[in-house]
Amino acid sequence: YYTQYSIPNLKSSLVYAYVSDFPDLDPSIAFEDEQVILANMYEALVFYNASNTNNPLTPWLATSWSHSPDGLEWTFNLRKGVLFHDGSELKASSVKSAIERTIRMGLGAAYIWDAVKEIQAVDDYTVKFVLDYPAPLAQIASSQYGAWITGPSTPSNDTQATEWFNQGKDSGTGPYMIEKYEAGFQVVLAKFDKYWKGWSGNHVEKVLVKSVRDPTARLQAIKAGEADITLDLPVDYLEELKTNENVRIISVPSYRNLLGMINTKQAYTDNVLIRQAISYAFPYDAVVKNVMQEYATQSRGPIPVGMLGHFEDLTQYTYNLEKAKQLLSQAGYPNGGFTLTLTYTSGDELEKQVAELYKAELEKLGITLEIKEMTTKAKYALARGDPTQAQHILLFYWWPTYITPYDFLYSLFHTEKKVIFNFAYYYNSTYDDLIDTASQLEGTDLNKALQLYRQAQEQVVEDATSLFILDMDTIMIANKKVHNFNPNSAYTEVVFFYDVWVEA
Amino acid sequence: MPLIEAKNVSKHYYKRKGFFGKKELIKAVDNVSFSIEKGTTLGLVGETGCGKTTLAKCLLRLINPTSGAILFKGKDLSKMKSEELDDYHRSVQIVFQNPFTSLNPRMTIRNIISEPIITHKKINKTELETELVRLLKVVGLNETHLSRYPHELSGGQNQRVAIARAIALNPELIILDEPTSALDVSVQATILNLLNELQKQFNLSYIFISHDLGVVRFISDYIIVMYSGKFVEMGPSEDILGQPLHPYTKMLLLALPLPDPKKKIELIQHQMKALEDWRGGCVFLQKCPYGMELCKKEEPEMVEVREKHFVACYYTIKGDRR
Amino acid sequence: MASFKTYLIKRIILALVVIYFVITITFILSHVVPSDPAELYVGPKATAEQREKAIKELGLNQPIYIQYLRYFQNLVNGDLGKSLRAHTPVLHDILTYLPATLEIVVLANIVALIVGVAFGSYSALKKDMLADHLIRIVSVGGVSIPSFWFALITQLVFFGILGIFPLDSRLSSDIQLFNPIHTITGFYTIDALITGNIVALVDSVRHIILPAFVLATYPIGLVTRMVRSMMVEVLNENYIRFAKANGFKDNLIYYKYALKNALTPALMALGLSFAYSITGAFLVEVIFSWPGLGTYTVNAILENDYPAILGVTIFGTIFYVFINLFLDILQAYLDPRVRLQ
Amino acid sequence: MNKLTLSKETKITLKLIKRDKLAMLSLLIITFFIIVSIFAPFIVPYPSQGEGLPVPEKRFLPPSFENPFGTDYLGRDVLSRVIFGARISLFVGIFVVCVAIIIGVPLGLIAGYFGGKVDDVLMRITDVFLSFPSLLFAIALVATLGPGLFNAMISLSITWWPWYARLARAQAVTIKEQPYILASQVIGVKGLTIVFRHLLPNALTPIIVQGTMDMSSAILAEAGLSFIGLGAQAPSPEWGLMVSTGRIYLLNYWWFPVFPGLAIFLVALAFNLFGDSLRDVLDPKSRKAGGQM
Amino acid sequence: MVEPILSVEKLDVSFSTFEGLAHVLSKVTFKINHKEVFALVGETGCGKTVTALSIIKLLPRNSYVQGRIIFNGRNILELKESDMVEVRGKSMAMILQDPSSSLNPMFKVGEQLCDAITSNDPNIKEPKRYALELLSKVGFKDTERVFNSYPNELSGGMQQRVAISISLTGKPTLLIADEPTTALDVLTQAQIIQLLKQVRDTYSTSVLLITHNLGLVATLCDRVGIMYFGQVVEIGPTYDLFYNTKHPYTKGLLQSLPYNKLKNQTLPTIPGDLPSPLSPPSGCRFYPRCPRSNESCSKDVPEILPITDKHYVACFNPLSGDE
Ligand SMILES: Nc1ncnc2c1ncn2[C@@H]1O[C@H](COP(=O)(O)OP(=O)(O)OP(=O)(O)O)[C@@H](O)[C@H]1O
Ligand SMILES: Nc1ncnc2c1ncn2[C@@H]1O[C@H](COP(=O)(O)OP(=O)(O)OP(=O)(O)O)[C@@H](O)[C@H]1O
Ligand SMILES: [Mg+2]
Ligand SMILES: [Mg+2]
Repeated sequence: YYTQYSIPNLKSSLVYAYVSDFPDLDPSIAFEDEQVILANMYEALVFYNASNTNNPLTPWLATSWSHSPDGLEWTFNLRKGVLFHDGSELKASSVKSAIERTIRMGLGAAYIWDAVKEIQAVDDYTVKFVLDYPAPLAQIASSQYGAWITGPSTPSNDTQATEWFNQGKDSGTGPYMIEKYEAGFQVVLAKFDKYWKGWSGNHVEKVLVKSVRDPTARLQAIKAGEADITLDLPVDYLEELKTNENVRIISVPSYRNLLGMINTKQAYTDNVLIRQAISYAFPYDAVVKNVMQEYATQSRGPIPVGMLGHFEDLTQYTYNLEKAKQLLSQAGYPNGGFTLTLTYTSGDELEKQVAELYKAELEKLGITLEIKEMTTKAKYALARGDPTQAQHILLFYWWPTYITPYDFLYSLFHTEKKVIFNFAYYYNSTYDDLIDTASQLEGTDLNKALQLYRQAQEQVVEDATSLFILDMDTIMIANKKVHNFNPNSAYTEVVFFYDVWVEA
Repeated sequence: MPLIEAKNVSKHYYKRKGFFGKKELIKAVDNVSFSIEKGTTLGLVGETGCGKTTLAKCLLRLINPTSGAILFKGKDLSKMKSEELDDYHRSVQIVFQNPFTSLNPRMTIRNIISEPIITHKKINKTELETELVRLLKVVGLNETHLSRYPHELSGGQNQRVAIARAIALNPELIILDEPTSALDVSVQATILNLLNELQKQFNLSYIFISHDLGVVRFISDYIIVMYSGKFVEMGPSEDILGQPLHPYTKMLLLALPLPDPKKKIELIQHQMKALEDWRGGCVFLQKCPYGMELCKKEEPEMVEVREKHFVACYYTIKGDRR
Repeated sequence: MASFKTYLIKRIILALVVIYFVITITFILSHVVPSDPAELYVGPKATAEQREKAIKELGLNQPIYIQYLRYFQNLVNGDLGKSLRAHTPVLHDILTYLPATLEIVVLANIVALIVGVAFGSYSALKKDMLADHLIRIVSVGGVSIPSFWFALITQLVFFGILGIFPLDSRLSSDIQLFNPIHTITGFYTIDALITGNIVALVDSVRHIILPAFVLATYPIGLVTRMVRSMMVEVLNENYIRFAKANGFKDNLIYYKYALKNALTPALMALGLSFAYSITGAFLVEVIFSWPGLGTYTVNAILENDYPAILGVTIFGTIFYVFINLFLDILQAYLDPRVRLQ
Repeated sequence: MNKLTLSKETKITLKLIKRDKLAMLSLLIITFFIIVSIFAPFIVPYPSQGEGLPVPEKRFLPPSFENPFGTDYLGRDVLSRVIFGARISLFVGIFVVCVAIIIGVPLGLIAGYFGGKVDDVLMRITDVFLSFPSLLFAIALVATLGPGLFNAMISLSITWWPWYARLARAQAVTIKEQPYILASQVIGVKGLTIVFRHLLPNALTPIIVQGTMDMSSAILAEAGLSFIGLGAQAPSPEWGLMVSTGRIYLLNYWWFPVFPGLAIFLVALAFNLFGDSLRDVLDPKSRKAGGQM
Repeated sequence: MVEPILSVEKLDVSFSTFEGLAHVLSKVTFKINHKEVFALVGETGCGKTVTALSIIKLLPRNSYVQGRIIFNGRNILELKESDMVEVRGKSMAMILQDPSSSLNPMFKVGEQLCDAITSNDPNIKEPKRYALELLSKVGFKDTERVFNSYPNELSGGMQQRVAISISLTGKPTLLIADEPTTALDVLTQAQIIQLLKQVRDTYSTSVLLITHNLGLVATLCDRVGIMYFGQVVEIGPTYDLFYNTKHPYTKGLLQSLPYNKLKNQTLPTIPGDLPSPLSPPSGCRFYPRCPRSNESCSKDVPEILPITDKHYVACFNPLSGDE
């Protein structure tokens, strides 16, 4: 009906129906879903190519890097001839001020630079980082949050800069610039003509990224060709989509897992036997098969599958009610007879279903599970209060900021003075030592580090500090006309538009 | 000693004129004095809105007069102790114009009549029941009416209920605020008969309010004519009807259509003078066919022109009779 | 008219008092609950220092009354605070989202006025006949139907089954990419019309029909019922009987005399429903992915963005209060009974 | 002694309602839902599923003889859950309206009857409450109290009572001028006794009408709150919540969101129709605007 | 004898109510002549208003009407609504009891008057001039100001004058006045009465005056009909009715008036209560309360028959002259 208009002379355009909006486009602060946009406008010194398992760290704005033996000094050599969107050239000073700004503002993912003591622009194309303690700086520099390099057009006043970015301005080196920004619901990106990799070959030249919260709407959009790529559809719809000739379902590890943190300080669950028992009572298979329709796998320990530090042969609890009963008897509760509480985030479909299924299983052990749906705020407020008054089990997801096991192992189970995310309230100094040492070795002796990480993981699994439920897949759905689309697990849900192209 | 005496009683209201208008002073009752003896009936006539009900409310202490004093058996109400006031409340009762609105539609006759009794006395059930039956009998009803609702009775019967409620506390004065004007002529007669009977039986005093001079004349010993918050004439009823003095009283009489074609009187052609500028002074000035300069300047006072017959009118007192 | 001024001043003072209370209540609400705005501000994975810094920046370390005074001071300066998520001024956000909401709300209420008055007066004239009963069911249905469910049903029917209307959003992707609407008023339909962007106009009209229709059901029901009952009442008034008895033309009686009397309360009802929909349309907006104030509110609720929630509450209330004020004055003007008494 | 005699108004009302087919129909629906919700555990096909027991292997079965309304995303019988949901919705309606009436009516009557300062203070307070867009206010309230059915009910009650205060006050102001009130005052009956003995029974009619209509508004409002996740929480079979959960399955498994919504619609419609008839019969003049979900 | 302008013959009206069929009017018969003021008197609820509404054909929908109402030679009851619209306002008009509710409060007096004028006589070119003329005819001096007033800016008496002026716009031959003065105070009542007489004289209009005020009848009317509970029991010239009363009900009514009686005298009353229209007594409706009733009264409805050539009575045992 309205096809009579002429499509402008573009090689290729693409519509990406994304699940949420992009609240803050300041690359130094953005910490939610903005990478979906930012990764196409900005670039980092290093690119993390997750599909290249052996050597994921790929030179990008930096062509090479090196570090001192003690791991306290890192030098990056910059690529020459890279232009910012305002036309100025990428220089060491920009790198320095970009990262310094991130650190100075201290918002979002700024803490990844925690080890950095000083940044020196050695010459126009060399940047040197001096660290307080050893850290894997190349990995950090490839982070999808807080590592974007901004150019000199960024306003010098930090707060004004934030406002500037949120008006839809940008100062990156990436292949796209914002053409139109309608906060909260969509962004139109257009190609940056002087992108350093050039525009010869097949590339998408104009992109519409819409935030479509409603999964039904995303499904309909992809079916009707209103969107070329989308993601995160209810698994129940995927069956139907598989038969659809026009679309392709791409599933990649997401580095995101679903955990059920068990309170080690509350009545009942302070007993490791009970923790193990309820770990055996979880219907892992039912969740993977029925709820997720196999678009996820049961976790093995805290590090998700596909990621650095994941071990496929780590111990794993299985659904085994016999074993659970046995453990309960050992703990002195052969017939259960107590109540546990579980909190989950309101509006989260998966958490809700998991909670309801788990409730039914625990019932069989004589344990009542009281499910509380709470907003994130309320959930965290409860969890960060007195552990002995808090929930028994807390469902939530974890995913890495930059690709290191330390991110999981530290945040989830490291001793904390004030509870932030260790909702197991697990305080174990041996464990703490293991991961702290591993972290410092990561940049210099990866193998040794991995070994320590493994030991630490075995410890928390043994102690049943959490239900290790699912390692999630990112399920992207793309029109078959979209070519060259290979999601990169290190950049959550990002579509690198420059890499793909769409048949007209 | 008069039973009740009112001295210079006034009641003023402020009322907003229109939605955005200014406040305006309404003198609902203005500086009136009268007294009533035990066992007599005082008739109060006047057109709608002249302040009859307001005066009644002042007497009942439902509202406080703006100024002036009301004496009950020689004692000032405003200086009475609460016990004496209780006594006063029992002694003065009221019967309203419309029996349907003066009885709570959701109460049975029993509850309506027992309300005054149980409010003032501790009384057991059987005593109450005998008392109720007695009261009903006095007003010409019987116990079959007790469990009915007001809407199940006729207007006349309801008015009898209202009267029963009023006499339940053995009052000395009953104020009758147009007790028959909502009733049919034939029913009106029965109520008037009942009132006369009760007065004889219990030596009651009445203040009988009406705008029907004919009815007032029939029942009253003494009549007050009221206009716009003021008394314009008062005196013994035969006097007032026989020899009306105030132009307003005369007009009331003339305008009152007597059902007697023999006396068919042509209505006086009281030409309305264009008196818009005639303000101040006498309240009746705007409608008065005999207005004089003097009337404009000063408010006439009540003057006793015959024995017990007062009038407030310059024209009557000293005017030249045209 | 001097007294009109006093009346106006009084009403405005009352409105200000109300607004003051709303602000205070919302402030209290946001401070009694166990919450950690700083946490939201810095994001879920922040360090302790980041948090400290945010607490200072948000003024959360100050005594509560200072925070309260600050809050007021800012409000007076038109500063509703900053969104915790987006770090943008809430007022700016609200103004960005407002046009989309206004567009459907205005359309829905215009539709409601037309349909409601037509239905209502027809129904009153045909009182107790079949048409009256049908209209009555429809209008009562209009106020009884859960809008969120009705929205889904219309999607199911008009998109899913019949396929004649788009599922949601304000424009198709293609239009967004290739025939974007140049924003002038923020009303897409109007902007498209002004700029002569016919393709976009057609597209935006197709998109607005379902949500506006769903949003209109409630006021349609409201207005229909109001007009009907007022008309029935008015038609029983003595002045209508008098007019009939003295040979006034039927058209005059029904469409001038009766309708004008019936219309004022209907307009009042509609005005309130309009003021209300500005924030009350959120269920419909969410379902139709309509990028308006309602969607913004729901997002804010889901994300616990409390400055945003409070901002919308305060904005919505001010809007509501002033429409109320306006309606009261309008009513006083329209109805000589009130004006002159 | 206290023979049950219905007042004239009641009799007329009953008669008129009997003649009004729509009113009878809506009364029938209301009664049906009330009975069904009282006996829910005994009449539903799968009581445990009604309360939330998942049956993962039976997910998304379309309506059939076994599951007349189909099954949901956890294989539960939708019919059973809808019937269980009736309990919640009716309870919410009754709770919210009753609390609102219990708070609002006495305040309104007292303000209206005594007038003066009492009136000024009470009515300014209600004015303030009435000037909030009620649903928005309720949302802000629940958002801070924390989501949950009880909090939702409390929030709705808090936003609702001023309507009753205003209504009751208007009633009181007219009724207190009635001669029968004056008569009682003359007799010497005390203020509060008059308020509750004379004013209350006579002021009740429009309040009942309003209450009936508000049952439906309250049910709708609560369903709306649950729909956006601020009301009842899973696995509660609350209707709004069920529609909300089922929403994403609308186009493929329509029965799951459609039936609970239909139930809300029916109940709300029934109460509104009934209230509408009552109003037509009793009280053509009372009117109220606002309150949309 | 000239043809009467209106002749009501055996008019029966009943209403279907939810309590049953209410037989409100029973065999109501009377005539109104040219340039005559005919009064219909009776107590509350006896059916005066229903009679008036039957004549102008504005009874509510739940009514059943039988009989004949001949107006200008046509049976009103057989006219279609569209024809009736041509009758109302033009040859027959009506004013109501309560002037304050007769005028639409939302419109200025002048606008309502002009609308009436254009409705009743589309040929009038300058409705405003005609309107001002009418206003001055009903006694206004400051017509321009009245024209631009809203009804509630006028007093009751002024409102009633305006109402009368509206009903005069079509120069009707019959003016029905349903208790036009009940709501007004005595002084104003007198003025309105005078105005009606004046209207009768200047417009040659017959007036059907409905009232329960016997006094007004005595003052103003040529002929009177007395109604009791849906039946017209006696019709006659005013004088005859008062001094040569034939019907026991009329007699009872007159005697129970307190005028001319002395205090302490017991007023004669009519015993018994009004019956219910749902189950009216068969035969003469007054017989249960009538001191003169005998058996035949309960069987047949007495027809209204002439006793003298102008005096009609519906009674099997009418009073003789000296009673
Ligand atoms: N509460 C009040 N506030 C303001 N004005 C009042 C109030 N009560 C009475 N008035 C005014 O006082 C005047 C006298 O009223 P009142 O009721 O006493 O008259 P009335 O003679 O009893 O009239 P009616 O014959 O209609 O009963 C009227 O103008 C009325 O408007
Ligand atoms: N629409 C109606 N439906 C049922 N009954 C009616 C209707 N209209 C009038 N009546 C009844 O008809 C009877 C006569 O009423 P009508 O109004 O003619 O009395 P009226 O003589 O005019 O009395 P009033 O002096 O009070 O005006 C009354 O008993 C009344 O209840
Ligand atoms: Mg009075
Ligand atoms: Mg009448």
